[in-house]
Amino acid sequence: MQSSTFFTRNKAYIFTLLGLGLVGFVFVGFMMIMDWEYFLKYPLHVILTGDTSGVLSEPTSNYQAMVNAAFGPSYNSIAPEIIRASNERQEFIWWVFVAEIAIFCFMYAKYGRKVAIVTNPSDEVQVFSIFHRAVIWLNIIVISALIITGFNITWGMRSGGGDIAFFLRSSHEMLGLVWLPLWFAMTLVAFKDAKILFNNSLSKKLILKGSYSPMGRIIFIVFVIMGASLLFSGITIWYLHPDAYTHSEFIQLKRYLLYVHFGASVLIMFFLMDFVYSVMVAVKGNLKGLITGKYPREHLEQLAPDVLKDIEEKR
Amino acid sequence: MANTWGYGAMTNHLGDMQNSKAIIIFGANPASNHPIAMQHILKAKEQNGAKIIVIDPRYTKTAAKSDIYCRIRTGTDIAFLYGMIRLIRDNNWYDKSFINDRVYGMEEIFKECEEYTPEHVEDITGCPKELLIQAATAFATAEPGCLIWNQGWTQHTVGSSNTRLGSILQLVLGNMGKPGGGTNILRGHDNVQGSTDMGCLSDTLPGYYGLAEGSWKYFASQWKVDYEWLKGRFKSKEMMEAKGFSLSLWMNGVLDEANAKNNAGTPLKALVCIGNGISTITQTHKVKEALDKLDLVVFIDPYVNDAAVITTRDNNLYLLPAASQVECSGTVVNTGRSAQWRSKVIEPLYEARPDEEILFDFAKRMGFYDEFTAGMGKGKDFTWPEDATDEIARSLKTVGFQGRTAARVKKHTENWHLFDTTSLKGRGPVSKEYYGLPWPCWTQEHPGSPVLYNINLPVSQGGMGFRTRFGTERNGVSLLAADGAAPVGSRIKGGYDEITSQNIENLSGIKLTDEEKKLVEGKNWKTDDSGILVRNALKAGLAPYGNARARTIVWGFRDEIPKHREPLHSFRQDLVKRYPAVADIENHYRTTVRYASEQNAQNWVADYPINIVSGRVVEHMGTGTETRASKYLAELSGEMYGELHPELAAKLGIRDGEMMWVYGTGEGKIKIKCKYSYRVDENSVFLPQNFSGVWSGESLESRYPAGTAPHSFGENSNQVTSYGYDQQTSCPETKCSLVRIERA
Amino acid sequence: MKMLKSFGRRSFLKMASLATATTATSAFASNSVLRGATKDEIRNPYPGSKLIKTICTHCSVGCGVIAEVQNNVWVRQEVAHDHPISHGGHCCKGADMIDKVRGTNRLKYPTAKVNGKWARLDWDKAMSQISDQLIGIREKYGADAVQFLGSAKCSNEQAYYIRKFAAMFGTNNIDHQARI
Amino acid sequence: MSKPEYARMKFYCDEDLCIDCNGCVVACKEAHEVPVGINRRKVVTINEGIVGKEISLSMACMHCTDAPCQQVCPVDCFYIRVDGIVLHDKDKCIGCGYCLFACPFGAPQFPQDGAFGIKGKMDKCTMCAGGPEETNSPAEFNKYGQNRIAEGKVPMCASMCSTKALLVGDSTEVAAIKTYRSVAHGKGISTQSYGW
Repeated sequence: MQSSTFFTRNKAYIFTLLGLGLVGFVFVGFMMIMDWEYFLKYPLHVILTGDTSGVLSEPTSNYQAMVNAAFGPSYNSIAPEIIRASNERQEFIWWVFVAEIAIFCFMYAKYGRKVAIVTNPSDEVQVFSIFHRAVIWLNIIVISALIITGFNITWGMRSGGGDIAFFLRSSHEMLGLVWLPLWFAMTLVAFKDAKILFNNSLSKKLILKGSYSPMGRIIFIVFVIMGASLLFSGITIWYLHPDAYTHSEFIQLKRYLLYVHFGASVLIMFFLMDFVYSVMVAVKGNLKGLITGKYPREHLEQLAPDVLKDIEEKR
Repeated sequence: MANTWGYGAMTNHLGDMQNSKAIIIFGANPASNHPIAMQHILKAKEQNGAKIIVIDPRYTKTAAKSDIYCRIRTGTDIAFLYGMIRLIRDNNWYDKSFINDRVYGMEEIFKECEEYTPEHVEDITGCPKELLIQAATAFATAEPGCLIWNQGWTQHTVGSSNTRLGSILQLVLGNMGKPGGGTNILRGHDNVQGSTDMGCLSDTLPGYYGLAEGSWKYFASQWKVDYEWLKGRFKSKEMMEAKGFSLSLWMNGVLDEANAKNNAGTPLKALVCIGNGISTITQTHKVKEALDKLDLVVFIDPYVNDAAVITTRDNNLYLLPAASQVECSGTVVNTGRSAQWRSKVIEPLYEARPDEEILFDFAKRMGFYDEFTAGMGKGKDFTWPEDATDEIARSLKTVGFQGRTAARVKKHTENWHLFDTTSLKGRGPVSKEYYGLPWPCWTQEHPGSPVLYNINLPVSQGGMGFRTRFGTERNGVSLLAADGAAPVGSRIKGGYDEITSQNIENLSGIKLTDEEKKLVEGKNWKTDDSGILVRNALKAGLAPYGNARARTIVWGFRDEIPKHREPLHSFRQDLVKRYPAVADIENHYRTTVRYASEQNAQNWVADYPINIVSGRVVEHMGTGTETRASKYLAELSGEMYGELHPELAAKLGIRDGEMMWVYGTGEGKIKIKCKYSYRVDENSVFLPQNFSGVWSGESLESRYPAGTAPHSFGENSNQVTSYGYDQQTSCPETKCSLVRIERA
Repeated sequence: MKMLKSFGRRSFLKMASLATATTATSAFASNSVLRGATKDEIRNPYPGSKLIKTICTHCSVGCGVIAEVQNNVWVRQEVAHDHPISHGGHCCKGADMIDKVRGTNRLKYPTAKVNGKWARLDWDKAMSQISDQLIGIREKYGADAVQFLGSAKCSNEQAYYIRKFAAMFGTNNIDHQARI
Repeated sequence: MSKPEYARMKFYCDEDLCIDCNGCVVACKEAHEVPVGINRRKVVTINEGIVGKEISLSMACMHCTDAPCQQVCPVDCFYIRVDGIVLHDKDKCIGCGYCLFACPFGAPQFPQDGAFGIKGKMDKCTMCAGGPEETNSPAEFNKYGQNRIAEGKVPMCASMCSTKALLVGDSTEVAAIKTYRSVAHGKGISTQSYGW
């Protein structure tokens, strides 16, 4: 009984972990050529010693020392994966999203959309303040732009390069910078679990109403962690501007971070699509709510009682 | 150098180093300062199997290519050399017949070297005796071996002794006068050999004629002016024949009124500086004071001279834009004595004018333009620079410039593809001539002399013995070469005096006609405009300057034979007593210079415990006025630094990349970046000397006239180099200094 | 999987393999057959330019420099492969010779400091001001009150005339960089 | 099947001879008027100052046969000439920097010229062979520098190498020179100069 409730309560987490574990296992075990030991040791080395050069052990030969100094060490650890990642992205990553969309189509066909029965449309409740809406919509716009400009890079083959692609590429960096405060605001605003810890007027005002379902919490956590990784890796790569003389000291860090950037972008996009599906497609009425900030009371009563409860409590 | 065997110049040439079997690079860093010389050195190493021995306080880029590297303390070169000579003597490696035939006074040297046992040398220099023995063995047993040095030897209080002893080492081994041997001094600037030959010096007229009355008379006739007029230009005949202030000491003529008595009773009031980076000499803060005090300062440079921004004077400071070297033409002489024609590439840019036009203009305004240009012999319709080249060729007989006319030098440079590298020999239209007519080039037909003092060639093909310059005998011992030691084809098989009108018939066996006799009456080979003496000497296979012995003893010098003397600011105070500096010298280039009193003034090393090793970086030249103005070079080497051994830095608590204050024994101090490096030893700091534009932590960038600031700035290392000048030549001591370093 | 293999083979021995890597040369080479260069492909970028042989101005080695000049503009520094001393070699300073005319921070016109400010002068004014002062100092203190400093960076002819100038000015206070 | 024998252009730097004079670096920059901050070529020194162990080496694009930059470029701007010179098309380049991540030698360079330090279009050693523009046209010069190969001249860096450490040319020729140098070691001076 106990275990059964545990399972049902945490079904979403367990399935997500299992799914990620399975995909990760297949990915790491069969589809990658990265030196994982190096991949794990390297960040520890950077954190402990502050040395980004990637030379984890003293060179044993003159030749090795020269390679380290001239080109950066351990090319075989990360670089081939970078080469392959971008190669394969061009050809295969497409299918990841196709598959996800296929799943959504299946779910839509099976479960359809949830629709609230609204009898009194004029009885509306203010759910999102202007600030909330601004943060949410700006995030939506900037993330979409980031996705477009990001894919402009990895799928450059389709555009064939040129000035437009160059402009989009350089805006990716700018947009990333713009997204930094937005991501931070979103992280604050959507930290619904914080209400367990603090329950003061400020947190009530700032944080979105309601509480998380397990899946929602997973998406939130992914958004926060992957967003942080994306921002950190992206801005660091950008900041560590290539320079011939410092190349060997930083190139391994840059390769590492580029890998993190790739990985994080895939994960965050996967879960964001999930989120978009669950908010926009699976439930009707959210789009209007996000624009006006108001929902009919009956909608909330039927589909989001936690939000209503929150709002009521505040009063 | 000149006082050992006649001429002070690189005896062989760059390509000739390929013939060596062992090369000592002592106090030089060609990899940074003369990278193209390294081409020849490395070729000798690789293809000729030459051993490269580098002796230097710092593990330089040159040392990185060496077979044997000896790290010595700065200023102990003489001890090391004596150590080598002692080993050579004890092992009988010396060339007995060479010493017997062509050298005077070697016994004294062999006596002096007695105390320099390997253990003692190790104590003085800090170089392990095993390395000394290895180096001496490798060099002495190689046939032939050449010795390369540079400012690492000359810029010392005992710089002149260093160079003399280097020459003596080559004499001991009989390496002189043969391809692949010799003493190869890598000179600094592009035309330093030429400018020195031209006598841009305070102690001599052009061609090393000296300042005696006869020399002035000779030059008055060459310049086609009246001797009395020329004498009238000077304050007095005494001042005319007295050495002037040297580059390293002139500021004392401004600052120290006591020196006025040596300078016709007047302190210096004006400075006219033509293309000279005066901040590269020691004690730059004194230079600044002097510049501030003068009435008039004129800089004539293509770039803004950094001294112009160092000084804080407000008026009477003029900067005249000179055309750069590529905007005017003329001959330049490289370190191997080869003349090359530097053609004008483009017309002068902006409002720049070539140096000579500025000088002509000054001469016009001061009323001696006609006299100034009379020497070219064409009146007002001369062609610059060809006529001046020919004038020089006519005048400079001592160094054999007679053959170096504009037409011949141009022909060589235009046909440079026809010359061989290792021998400099030409082909086709320039066959039998050597590239650039390395002096002495006695006549218009003479091919030039790529290897000095080579007696295996006839004089007419570039052979010669040592110069008879110091008389023919001393204390009853002949100074002339022994029988059998004369250039091939010489009529006289032994030594002989320099050629004069008296001995020409006797020596050459050629009877002069009465007419000829009249022409050469009272003349000698140095002053004979008709060329008869030189021509006839060559016909008989005689070198015009005679054939003598090289001497190891220089009478009249403060050290008759080279002696080790501890630097004025010695790191080893315990050795000072045993090897003290010479007594103070009055009127040394019109200045009183302190030696012993400076050395004993205090226990320097107690307050200033770190030794300076100074040098250049490959990207910059001199003060870097030209090179720091280049954006690419400034990018490669953009800031001043001091190389510290990590151990020493750790003791001082300075991290890599942090700023530190360096205090000199004078008043100067500089704030520079610390760079960890294993190139220097644990007691030293390496300071590159190519920076300027920052003054004790304060940037001078804003003081440049608009749009003329260079791309990189740095502290000038010579603010902290110590007091000290060569005891003969007053060359500044930039190499042995002590400093104190503190974290900034 | 094919891709994996190709990366596995990709060792770091690029440097060492340079001399021997003559295999697999045309893996990426196109299939086009050799052909002669078209006229367009070999055209001279600087038509009508002439080559001037000159000498590097930095150190005393005396490396050869070939300057390609078009309409009195130094357009390109060429390589003096056949120079007997340098064989075309240059250090970074010599390779940068052309910067003497490309650099923009040369001193462009006579300049003087007047009351602490830099002021532009014309040549005539500058020369007359300086010579008047030099003559004045010469008369008042004697010629030995002037120090001349020559240069080891100018040509023989210039150096000779600088020495001559000092002599005719009436002083031996003339020196340059070389001392021994 | 017989294929025509193409030259395979290669750089080779002899670490026994390289003295870290940076001549190649500046020669390259002056020849192509490369902006400050872009180093198509660089000299690295290892074990600096450690007696007997110091080595210098001049590095640039090594013009790999299976160039990883070409494999990763998302817009396929690289092309490899028949003689093995790896070139790229700046009109296509979007400045993403993947080539830099992939390159084992650190050859690709990115000018930091835009606002906020935006990476410009990639620039790298062309072995003095220009780019896809009309040969020796001003457009080609502005983007890629001189096209000395088309003029029949040796690339600037190698020809100005002070000690002739840096060699360039058909790989078999370069190998022959290096072999000669090793074999002729200590046998006396027999050639006029090094490496020509």
